[in-house]
Amino acid sequence: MIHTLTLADLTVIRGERRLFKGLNLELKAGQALALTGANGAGKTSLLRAIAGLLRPDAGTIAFRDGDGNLLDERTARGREVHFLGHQDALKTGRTTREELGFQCDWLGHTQHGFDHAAEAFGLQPLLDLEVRRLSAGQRRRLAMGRLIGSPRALWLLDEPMAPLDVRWREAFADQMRRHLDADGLIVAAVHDPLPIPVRTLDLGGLG
Amino acid sequence: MLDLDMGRYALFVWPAWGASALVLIALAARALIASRRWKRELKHLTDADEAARSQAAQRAAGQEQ
Amino acid sequence: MFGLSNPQRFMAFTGPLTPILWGLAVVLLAVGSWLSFTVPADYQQGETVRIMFVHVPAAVWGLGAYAALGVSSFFALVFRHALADAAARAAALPGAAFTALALFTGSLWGKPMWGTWWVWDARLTSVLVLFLFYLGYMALRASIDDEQKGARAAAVLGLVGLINLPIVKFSVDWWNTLHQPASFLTPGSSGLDPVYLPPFLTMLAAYGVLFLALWLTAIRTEVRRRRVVTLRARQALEA
Amino acid sequence: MSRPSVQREPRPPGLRGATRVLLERELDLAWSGGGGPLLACGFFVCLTAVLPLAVGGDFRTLGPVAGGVAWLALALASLLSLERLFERDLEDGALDLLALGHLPMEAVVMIKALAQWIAVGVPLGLTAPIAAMALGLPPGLAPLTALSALIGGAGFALTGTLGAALALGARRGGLLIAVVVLPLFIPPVVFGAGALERASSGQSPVPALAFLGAYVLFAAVITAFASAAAVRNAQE
Repeated sequence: MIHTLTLADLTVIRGERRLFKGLNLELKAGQALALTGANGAGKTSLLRAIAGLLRPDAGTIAFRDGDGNLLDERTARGREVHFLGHQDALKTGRTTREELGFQCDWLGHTQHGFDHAAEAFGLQPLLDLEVRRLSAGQRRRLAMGRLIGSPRALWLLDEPMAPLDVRWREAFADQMRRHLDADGLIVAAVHDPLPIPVRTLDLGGLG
Repeated sequence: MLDLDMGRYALFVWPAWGASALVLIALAARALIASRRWKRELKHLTDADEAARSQAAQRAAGQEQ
Repeated sequence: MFGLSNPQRFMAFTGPLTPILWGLAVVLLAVGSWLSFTVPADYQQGETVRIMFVHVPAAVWGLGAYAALGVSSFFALVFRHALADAAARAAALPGAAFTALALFTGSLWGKPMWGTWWVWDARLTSVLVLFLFYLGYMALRASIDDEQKGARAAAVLGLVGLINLPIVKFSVDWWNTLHQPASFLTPGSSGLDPVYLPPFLTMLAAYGVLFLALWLTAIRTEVRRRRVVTLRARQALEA
Repeated sequence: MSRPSVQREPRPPGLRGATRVLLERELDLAWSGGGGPLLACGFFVCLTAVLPLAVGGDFRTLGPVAGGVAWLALALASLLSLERLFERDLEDGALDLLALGHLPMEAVVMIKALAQWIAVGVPLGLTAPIAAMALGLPPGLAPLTALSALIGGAGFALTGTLGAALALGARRGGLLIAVVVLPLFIPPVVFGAGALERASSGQSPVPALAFLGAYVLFAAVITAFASAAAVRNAQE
């Protein structure tokens, strides 16, 4: 179980532009970090680097458990990390039930993970609809289903609330609070501030 | 002795050697021209860099007096 | 690559070496050509034996260039050297040109011997397949816009190609035994009259040295090009 | 809304579970929209039908090339749905989801290759003898055609998966995959068609089938690592 995320001297260069250099940071269980900065400042790249989808040009990313010993990066990411990017990773031809089911099965679900996820994001009425018929907000809620259906310690969220309406933003804020209370960690790239207590890291200046 | 009379095979030997010569020269030319171009480009940039740096150094020296 | 991984040491080492290689290549080519046209004509093939002196070296170094490309790709993939990627890219064009030359001269050589411009025998078909490998490599590199991603994808293909080449060569040879059981003497394979050795070996060495000269020059150019790009980017940043 | 009890330890689906789950989705996507294997078989039959129209229907000319043409059509038909294999997942972000599963990317690409073989390779393998006989292949060779086509189809699926991964994120993906992959398809075409050739001339086709099988194992190892590297590269 990931308890601490440590970034040491992390550097990512995209093309000729240096997105961020020498980034040092430690995030403990129960803490959330908001990444701010202009578009293209490297928020998404930082999230993808932590998720292991992007290889940093320098520096290290370390996951430690409660007693402080280092977790193997590969298994930690395969079992303890959620990455919710701009895209929802959904197949439009399949139904909500099939896609939510796949997400939970593929990432490893708890006993009633599917039901908890459907309940938490009001997906029951949409279960038999094809994903192509869902609105952007509904698709985002379906994609968020994996966060509940398959509980994992570290949430990496890239502008999670963008397509949601007010009602579901509060519901998701509630899920985030509950996740933090359960010793989870959150790193979220945001434009408007998150409705939960967060530390902020501005990438705009560091670039 | 040098025998350049290919007789009835001239139609095959000369095009083969001709094409080979042509391609090798083209490859060499392309490589050397590109090399010279980027060598000049780099020299041009590094000179400009030095000039800028030496100016900055003079300005700094000027302010100290 | 071979310890010359950092660009400065590579440039210092190859600086004096490259002009020497160019000079040596020119000399060898001149001597080789001279020898090629002073040896007596072959009693069986007549004057066409002289085509062999440009055909076989082109085919051999077409393959040699692909080996250089494959090995550089391995270093680019495993050790992530930017220099190794430059080396792989630099080997592609000369290699493809040599292979194309081998095909062209091969068909010119075949015509008087077999009466047709193209024969689907093991050797010529293998050279054609090698050319297809180059085609695939260059097509891949050309169609990925992002330079870094294109380089790594090409490195994977370069290495996969190198590993697949012996398998494909074996299958072409096996195919050849299948369709032409009586494999007649393919020209210039075994029964090479010793009198032809001097021009043959000189030309073989000449093509090899020329490839090295082309290859090192292209890598050095690439190193300088990347320095210019980074310098320009930095100046743009400061401006 | 009752407070869902958040259990900490998710039950990992285990190796078999995750493989089955992904395989099912890949097959569903490959056969989705009702098309299913009909598309690949349709193309295969079309290709085979064009040949007699091009060179005349006389079995004396078609017969000897029947096996070879069936194999050529098999190789081309296998190229068909390769672009769908990764490109769509990259566009809709599914590739990131697959990268964060319990299985490593090496396993993901192999499952995709398996799905490609089941969805396209097997139907083609079963259509091959029918098409070949229509071109004048002696019926006695039908079982051998099917067997060699099924084994060869696995080779095409594996190497095709590698081609699709390499061409990921490139413009003109489909055509590029063909140019990259076809030189690597030469061994299965040679050994597959060679097996038919040997059998029709009375010799035993077993050595050719053995080479075909060796190529498939060889392609499996290459595809697993090279495709994973190519996918990670394109994901960056």
